[in-house]
Amino acid sequence: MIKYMWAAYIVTWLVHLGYLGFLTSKASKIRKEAEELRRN
Amino acid sequence: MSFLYTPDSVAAGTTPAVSLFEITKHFGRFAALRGVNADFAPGKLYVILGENGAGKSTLLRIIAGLMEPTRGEVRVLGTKKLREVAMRVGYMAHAPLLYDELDAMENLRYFAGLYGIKDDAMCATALLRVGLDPSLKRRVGQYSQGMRQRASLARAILHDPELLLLDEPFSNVDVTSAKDMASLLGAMRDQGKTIFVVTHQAPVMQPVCDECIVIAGGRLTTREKGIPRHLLSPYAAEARR
Amino acid sequence: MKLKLTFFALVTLGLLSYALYMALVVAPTEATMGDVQRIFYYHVPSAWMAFLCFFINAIASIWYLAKRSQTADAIAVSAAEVGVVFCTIVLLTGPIWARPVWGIWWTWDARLTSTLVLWLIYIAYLILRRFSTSGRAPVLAATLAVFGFFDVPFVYLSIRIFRTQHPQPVIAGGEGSGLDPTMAKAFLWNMIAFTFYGLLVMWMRYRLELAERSIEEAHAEKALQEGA
Amino acid sequence: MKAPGTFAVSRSTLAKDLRLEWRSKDAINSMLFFALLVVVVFSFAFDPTAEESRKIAGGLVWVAVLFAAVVALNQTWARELRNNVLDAYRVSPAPANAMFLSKVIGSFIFVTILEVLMTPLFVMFYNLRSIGPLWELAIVGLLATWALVVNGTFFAAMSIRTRSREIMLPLILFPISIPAILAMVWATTQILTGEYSPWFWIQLLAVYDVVFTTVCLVLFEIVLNAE
Repeated sequence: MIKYMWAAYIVTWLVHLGYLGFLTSKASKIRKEAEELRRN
Repeated sequence: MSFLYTPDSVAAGTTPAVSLFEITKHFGRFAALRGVNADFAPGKLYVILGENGAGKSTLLRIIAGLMEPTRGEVRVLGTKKLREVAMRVGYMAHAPLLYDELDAMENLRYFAGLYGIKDDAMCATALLRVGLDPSLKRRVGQYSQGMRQRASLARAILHDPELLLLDEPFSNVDVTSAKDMASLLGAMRDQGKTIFVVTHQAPVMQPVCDECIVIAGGRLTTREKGIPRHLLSPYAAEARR
Repeated sequence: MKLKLTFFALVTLGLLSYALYMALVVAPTEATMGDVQRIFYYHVPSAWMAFLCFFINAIASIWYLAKRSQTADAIAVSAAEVGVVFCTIVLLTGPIWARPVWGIWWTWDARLTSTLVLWLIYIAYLILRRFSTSGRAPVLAATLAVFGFFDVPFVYLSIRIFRTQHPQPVIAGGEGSGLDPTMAKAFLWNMIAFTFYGLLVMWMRYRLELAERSIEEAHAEKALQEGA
Repeated sequence: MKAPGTFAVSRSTLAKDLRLEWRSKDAINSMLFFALLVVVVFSFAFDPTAEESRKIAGGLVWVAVLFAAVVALNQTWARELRNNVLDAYRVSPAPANAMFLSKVIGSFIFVTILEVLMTPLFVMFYNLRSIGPLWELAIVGLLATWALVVNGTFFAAMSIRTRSREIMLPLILFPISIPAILAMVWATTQILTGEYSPWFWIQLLAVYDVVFTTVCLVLFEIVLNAE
């Protein structure tokens, strides 16, 4: 029974971490582009 | 920009037909217009020239109320509320804005209804003015491009608008039709209408043009009386690069 | 701004750890369901956060339609995205709970199914945004959000009635029946922690959206300068 | 000259649409053939007894109508985009809602014709006999068709202006329509089987129609002019 509980907790944080990862990659892409714009 | 021809005709106290204040339009990462400022006196025929993608059509669509500027303010016939003056404005584009499956009279009758006109005679008059036969039963889809644009012009003028906006009305149109339409526009200007024509074919409009406006890079770069000679060649736009 | 965000992030992290400790260690094991019941400490706050996000999205959308404010639109996008994230978690943890307790993964339970429909609507919302040109996307998306907002009561009502006319599994033990005070406390802390976390992520997403828009604008300006 | 009223423009636009459809027969042909295909394919896929068919027919009929309606709804707006005719409407002083109403009524007529033609096929293929009264089915049919068509017309106007055009319509229409679909399917099933009263579902459909017709009319001008 307890493995269902762990599964739920792990799934929750996997989804959250996935979204945070998406945000981070988006942020770095934006930062890179901002820098490129400034350089030119 | 001092080299611009300053319009003497918008005298103090008169309302410009169209006035643009800091018009900017962005499409995502692409900007079509930035900070366009201009006043246009009524009763004149303006020819707008410029390269492809310079922002001419965008400007015309904004004046017609089809598109909202990202920033800035448009006044047409003295008001910011463009819907309220829709009755007094006519618009025509390079696409014919007509239904292919209907004949010219059926098309015009429908569009007349949109302006609250129930009188068939007005539709017939408009068709006669552009040189088409109102009794022609052929569907618009089977018209030549010249005839189709004539019909389209008839649609744009059937409610007798004070302000007429034409976006590339002569693209792929035969020379005779283009010249006929140009002289009709001249005649309408003489009756006091304000007319804007976006075009690549400057020579066609030269005999009737009052002021010439050149748009480049989203800005109004030239404004002169008549069309300057270096812009008259059909390849002028390309040659200037 | 940056400092505030960091501070907020640290507080959230603390809250989340404490809430996790409360949920796993302090709260007693439920009598009938056992440890599986602890899923609720994550499931219910996620549902609450998803609904809050969608509500914020609806309000921001109406605000956008009324005032055409870019801020409103940026808030609407952020809320919709974060809402979908939380909603996904609800839909994943729901069946994980149902399987050991009811013996089945899915049942057309009114709450779970309404959440699914809401999730579908907001996925459609995000797809619509992606496939619209940048000028139209905010308007089209905002109108869809208004439709979604009015749809919610119909969804809930129709599924409830549908359910009563549909065979249902025997549910062992109501969800909120006789909540132990320690359980209630653990539950409360998780609610607070996830609310903080959700708002934090939404704030981050909102800032990214603003940054992205200012870059688009800069691109547009630059392209024009080169063209002139 | 005065700006024309909603009613006059709706009527002339509807007349124009019917004439266009009569001349091109774009929507009605593809829609009819599509619906016929669905009925035939379904009858291969499910081979129920008379008793079973009463239980599943409600679902099958409405799914078939739903898909066929999507085809028709996209057509009504595709017509306005050809030659950019919609621009001519938008620059005119005619009210936006007049266009919307005429499209809704036009699609309503098409989809109703489709239902009238499709029902005998279903009855034949599935050996259907309703236990509940037929007039209740007619009410459900009208309310359900309106529900599909009013939102469908609105979302078709939205989706046709996105990059993916036609495919966008079902993606946004289906999730929003879930309560209406649930209501029309279960009302039909309950009339056919006579097990429960269908009146809750009929009331739900009626309220749904009123609410979403209002929302559409309030928001349509914004969508039409979004650019």
